Amino acid sequence: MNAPPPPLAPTGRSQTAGDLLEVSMGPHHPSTHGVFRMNVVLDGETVVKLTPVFGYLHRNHEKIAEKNSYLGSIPYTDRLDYICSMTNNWAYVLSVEKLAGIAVPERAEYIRVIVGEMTRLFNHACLAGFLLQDMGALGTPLMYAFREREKILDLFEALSGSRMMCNYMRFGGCRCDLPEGWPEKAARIGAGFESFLDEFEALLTGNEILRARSEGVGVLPRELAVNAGVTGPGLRASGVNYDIRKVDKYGIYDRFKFRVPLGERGDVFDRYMVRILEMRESLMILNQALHDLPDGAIIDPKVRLRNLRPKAGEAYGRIESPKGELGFYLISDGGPIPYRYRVRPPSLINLTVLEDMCMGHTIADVVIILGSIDIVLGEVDR
Amino acid sequence: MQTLEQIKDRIAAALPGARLAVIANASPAGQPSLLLDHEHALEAARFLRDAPELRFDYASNATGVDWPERTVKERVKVKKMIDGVEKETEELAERKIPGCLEAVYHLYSMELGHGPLIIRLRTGNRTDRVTLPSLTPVWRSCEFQEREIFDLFGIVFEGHPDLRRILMWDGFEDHPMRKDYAPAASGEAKA
Amino acid sequence: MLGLGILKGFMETGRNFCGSYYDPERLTTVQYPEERLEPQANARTIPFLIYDGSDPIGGLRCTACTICEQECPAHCIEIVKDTAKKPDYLGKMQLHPKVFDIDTAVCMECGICAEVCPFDSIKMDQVFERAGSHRRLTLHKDDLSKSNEYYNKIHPAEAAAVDAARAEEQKKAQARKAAAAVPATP
Amino acid sequence: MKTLDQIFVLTQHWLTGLAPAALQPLVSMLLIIAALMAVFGTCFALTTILERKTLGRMQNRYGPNRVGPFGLLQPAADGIKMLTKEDIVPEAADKALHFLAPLALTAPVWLAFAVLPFGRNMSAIELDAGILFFFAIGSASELAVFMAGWSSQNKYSLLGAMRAIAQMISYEVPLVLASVPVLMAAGSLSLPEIVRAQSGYALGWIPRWNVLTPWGAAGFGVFLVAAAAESNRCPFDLPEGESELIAGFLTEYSGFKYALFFLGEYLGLFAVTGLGVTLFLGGWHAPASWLEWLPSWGWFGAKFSALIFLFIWMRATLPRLRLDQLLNFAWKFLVPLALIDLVAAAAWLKSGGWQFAWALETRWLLCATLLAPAYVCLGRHWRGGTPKPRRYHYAQ
Repeated sequence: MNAPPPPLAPTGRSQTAGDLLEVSMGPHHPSTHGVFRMNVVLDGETVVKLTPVFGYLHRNHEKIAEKNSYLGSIPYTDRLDYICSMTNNWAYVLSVEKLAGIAVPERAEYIRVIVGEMTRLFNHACLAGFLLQDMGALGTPLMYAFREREKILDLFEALSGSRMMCNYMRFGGCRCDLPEGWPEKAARIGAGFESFLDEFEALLTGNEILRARSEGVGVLPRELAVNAGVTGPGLRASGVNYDIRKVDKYGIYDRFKFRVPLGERGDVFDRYMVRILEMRESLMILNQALHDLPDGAIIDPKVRLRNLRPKAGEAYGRIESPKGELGFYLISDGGPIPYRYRVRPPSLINLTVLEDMCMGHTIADVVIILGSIDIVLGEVDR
Repeated sequence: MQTLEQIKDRIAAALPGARLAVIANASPAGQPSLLLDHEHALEAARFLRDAPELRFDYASNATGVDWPERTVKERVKVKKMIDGVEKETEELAERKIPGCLEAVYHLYSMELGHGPLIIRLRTGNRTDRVTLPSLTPVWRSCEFQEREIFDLFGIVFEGHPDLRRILMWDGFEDHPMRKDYAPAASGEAKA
Repeated sequence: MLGLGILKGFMETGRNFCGSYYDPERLTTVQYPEERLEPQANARTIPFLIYDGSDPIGGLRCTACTICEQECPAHCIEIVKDTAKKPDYLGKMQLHPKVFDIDTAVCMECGICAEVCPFDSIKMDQVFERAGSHRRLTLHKDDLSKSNEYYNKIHPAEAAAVDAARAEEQKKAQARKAAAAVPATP
Repeated sequence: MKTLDQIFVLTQHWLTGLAPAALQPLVSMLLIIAALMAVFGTCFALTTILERKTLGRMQNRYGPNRVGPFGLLQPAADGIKMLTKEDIVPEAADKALHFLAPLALTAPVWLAFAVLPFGRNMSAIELDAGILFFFAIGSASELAVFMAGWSSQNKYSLLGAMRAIAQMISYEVPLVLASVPVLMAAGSLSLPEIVRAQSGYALGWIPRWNVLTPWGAAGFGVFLVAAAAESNRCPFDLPEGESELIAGFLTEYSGFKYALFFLGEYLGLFAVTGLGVTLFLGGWHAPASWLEWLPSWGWFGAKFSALIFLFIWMRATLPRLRLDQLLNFAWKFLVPLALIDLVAAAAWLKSGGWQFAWALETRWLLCATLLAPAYVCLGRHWRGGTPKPRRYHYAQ
C-alpha cells in the first residue's frame, strides 16, 4: 500500500535533452478544455512532437451502460458531451429505435430537430467564444455566447426540467410535450440569436489579430481529414461535403431547406467560419421546424420504455452532433440490457490529427488548434 | 451501394483465397456484416477503400465485442435415414460456441455517400490467440479506436503504429470491457 | 490589416459597456441570493415521496414495488419492504416500504424513478439549496416524505392531472365495490 | 483657484516649514515620496476594482460588487487574502533570486514617478534629462521578469521569461522612437519643459497638444501600442499568456510575492501612461481656455484615467498576438512607422515658419502624404502580404 513515492522527476532545465524542451500541458492547464494532457516537445516554442494523453475522466461509460436497461442509459448519455445533451440523447434513442424497429411520431421528430439545432447553435457559439478565450481575449465573446446560451438553456429547462442534463428524448418519441407558449418563445429567441450572430461577427470575424492568429494555422488537408475520420465542422472546413443530416437524412431532415457551408483551406479560421455559417443555416432549419410543427402524439404509445427487449441483433445509428458524427453501436441478445453498447465519440476521433495539425506551430497555436477541434472531455474519455 | 453479397463477391474475386462470410443481423436495422479472415483483412480493407465503385474511404467506428464461450440450445435440422428414406427432422441440440473477441468496423464512403459496410474480424480465442491485423495503415481513424480496443478488450493489433493503453493507465493489467472482468481482481488495488 | 476590424470590435464592446447601464439584455446577471429566477414548472432536482392526508409516514403512496429501485440508472434507491399490508386509496391491500433511502451523493436527478412509478408516489422536487451543516447525504423515508399539497404547489399542471386520474380511479373502484357489494346482499 | 491648483505644493511647503531647517530637504523629499506612494497605491487598488467592474460591464455582468459599497472594498479583501496565503517556493527554485524578483520589479518602478509632472509645479524632481531617466528605469523591469522566470525552475516560467525578454526589448525601441519627435518639438529632454511646450492654443481654440498634430497622432498610436507591450498589458500579455503558459513567469509565485508582481505591473502601466499624457496629451494643460479654472492635477488625472480606461477596453476586446507576430509587428511595423513619423515631424517643424495662405493645410497634407501611405503599406505587409479574402461555398 504505502510504497515509497517515486523519486521526483528532475524539473526545469535539467530535463531538457539537447535543445529540446519537454512540457506537459495539462491535465491542469487553463486551455485544455478539461482534464486533457498533451506531452509537447518544444524546440524553442515550436512543437516538434505532441502526444495526447487521455483517460483522466474515464469512467467506462460503456460498461455502465451494459449493466443498465435501455432506458437507464439515457441520463448517462447526457453526460458524454455535457454541453450538448440533447443531441447525445438523440443519437442514442435513434440507435435503439433502429435496433428495436420503433417508429417516432411526427411531432416528436420536429421537436427533436428543434432542440437539436438549438444545441448546435449554442455549442458553436460557445466554441467560437472559447477560441478567443484561448487567444487571450479574456472571454468577452464567450460571455456573449453564454448570454445567448442561457436563453436556450432556460427553454430546455422549461421543456425537460433540467438545463444541461436534459434526459429528454425517449425511444419512440420524447418524454413530455412542449409547455404552453414554448414554440413562440423559441421563435423569439431564434430571432434574437440572428442579431447576436451579427454582433458576434462584428467583434470577431474582421478582427485583424484573430485573423493573424488563425489563418494558415493548423491546416488539415482534405485527404488526411477523410482518412483520419474527422467529422463535423472540422471536416467541412477542409472542404469535404459530408453532413450526416444530408447523407443519412435521419429523422425528418429531408424536409428542411438548408445548405452545408464548406471551407477551402482547413485552417483554424475556416473551422471558425464554417461554424458561424452553420449557425445561420441552423437558424433557418429552426425557423422552418417551428413553422411546420404539427400537432399530435409526442411518443409512440405502444413503445415499452421499461423492460424493452429488442430482438437479438445489432444496429449502428449516427447523427450529426455539433462535434461531428456521434454514433451508438448496440448489440442486443434479446435481454433487457444491451449486450454491447458502444459510443463513437467524435471528440476523441477528431483528436487523431491533433499532432499532424500542431507540427511546426508554436505552443500558442497548439492551444487554439485544440480549441478549434472542439472537444469535450466527457466524451473523449467516456 | 451494392449489396453485401455483391461486395463479398468482388472481394473474393480480387483476393483469391480470402475466406469471407456474411453474418446476418436479425434486428430491424438490417445491417448485416462481413467477416474477414486475418490473412486477407488488410488487403481486403485496402481494396474496399480504393476500389472505384466502393471507395469506403472513411472508417467511422471501430470497436470490440467480447463473446465468452457459451452453449446454446437450438433446433437443428438433421437429415436422417429413417426406414431407408432420407428425411429431415428437427432435433434439439446443445452447441458450444467457442469464445472469441471481435473487432467491428463501420465503414462509410464520404466520396460516394454510401454505407455502412460493417466488417468484422475475430480472434482465435480470448486468451492467447488474440492478435488481429491492424487496419490503422488503411484508415488513420482507427488509430485511437484500436488502441481503445486493445486497452478495454485486450485484442492485440499487429501493425498498429503506437499500441499502448489509452484510457486506463499503463500499469493496469486487466481489460475492463470483457464480460468476465471483475474489478476487485484487477490491477486497480495494486496500482 | 489596417485595424478596421479591431475598431469594429471596440465599438462592439463599447456598446455592451454602455448598454449595461440601461439595457437589461446587456446585464444579464441575476444576483442570486437577493434575486431569484422564477422556478420553471418542469424543473427537477432530487426525488421525494408523496403522502396523502396528514400522516407523513402512514400516508405514503409508495407500495414498495421496487420498480424505481430497479430502474434507477445510478442505483441510488434502496427499499426494504414492510411485512404488513395496508389498504391504499383504492382499498387494495398494498405493501409499504420499511426503508426507503436515496443516496443523494449518487442521485443524478434524472427523473427516471418518477417516470416509471406506476403509483404516482415518487416525484421530482425543486429544492436546490441543499447545503447544510451535516454530512448526511442519504435521505431516509421521513426526509423524503412530502405532502400532495406541496406537489401541487411545485408542479401545478402535472399534479392536477395526477389528482384527477387518481380521483377517477377511486370513483371507478368505488363503483366496482358497490357493484360487487350489491349481489352480495340479496 | 490658484490655491486649489497649487494646494499640494503649498501643503508640502507648509509641512516642510514645520521641520527644523537642517532637516528640511530630507523632509521635503520624504513628503513627496509618501504622497506619491499613497496616491499611486490607492490608484492601484482602485484600478484593480474598476478594471474588473469595467470588464464585467463589457461582458454583460456586474463585476465584483459584494465587498463594501459597490464592491469598492474588494481590493482590501484581495490584499488580506494575498497576505494570508501560503508563500510557496518550489523546492528546485533558486531561492534568493526567487525572493528578489518581485522586489526588483517593484522598487525601480516607483522611481519612474519621480520625473513625471503631475500638475503645475508638481514634479518630484526636475531632471534635465528626465525622459532618459524614465526609459532607463523602465527597462529595469526586464531584469526582474527574467529573474522570476529563471529562478522558478518551471518550464512555463522559463518560456514566459524568454517571451518577456524578447518582447520588452523589441518594444522599447518603438517606445523611444515614438517619443523622439516630441523631444524634437520641445527641444528639451525635461518633462516639465515638454509640457510647457504644449501650452497655448492654435487658432485660438485648438490646444497645442502634440497628439493634435499629424506626427503626434501617429506617434501617439505607436506609443500606446508600445506602452501596452512594455507593461505586459493585453493584447501583449504574452509573458503571462494565461491560456498558453498558465501564468508564464508568475506560475510559481503565490501570496504576497504574487501581489507585488501585480503591483509592479500596474505601477509600470501607470508610469508609462503618465508619460503618454505628458508627451502627447499636453500633460496637465486644460483642453480649452475656459476650462483652465480646474486644477492642473485634475486635468492630468482625467487624461490619465481616460488612457487607463482605454487600456482596459483593449483588454476586453482584443485577443493576443503570437510571439513571432508580435516581434514582427514591432520590427516591421512600429519601428519603420516611428522612423517615418520622425521624418514627418521634422518636415512639420521645419515648415513651421511658412506664412502663406493655406500654410497649415499644406503642412497637414505634407505630413499626411508621408504617413498615410506608410501606414497602409506597412499595415498590409508586416505579415508578409495580405491574405486573400476568403470565400465559402455551400453544398445544397
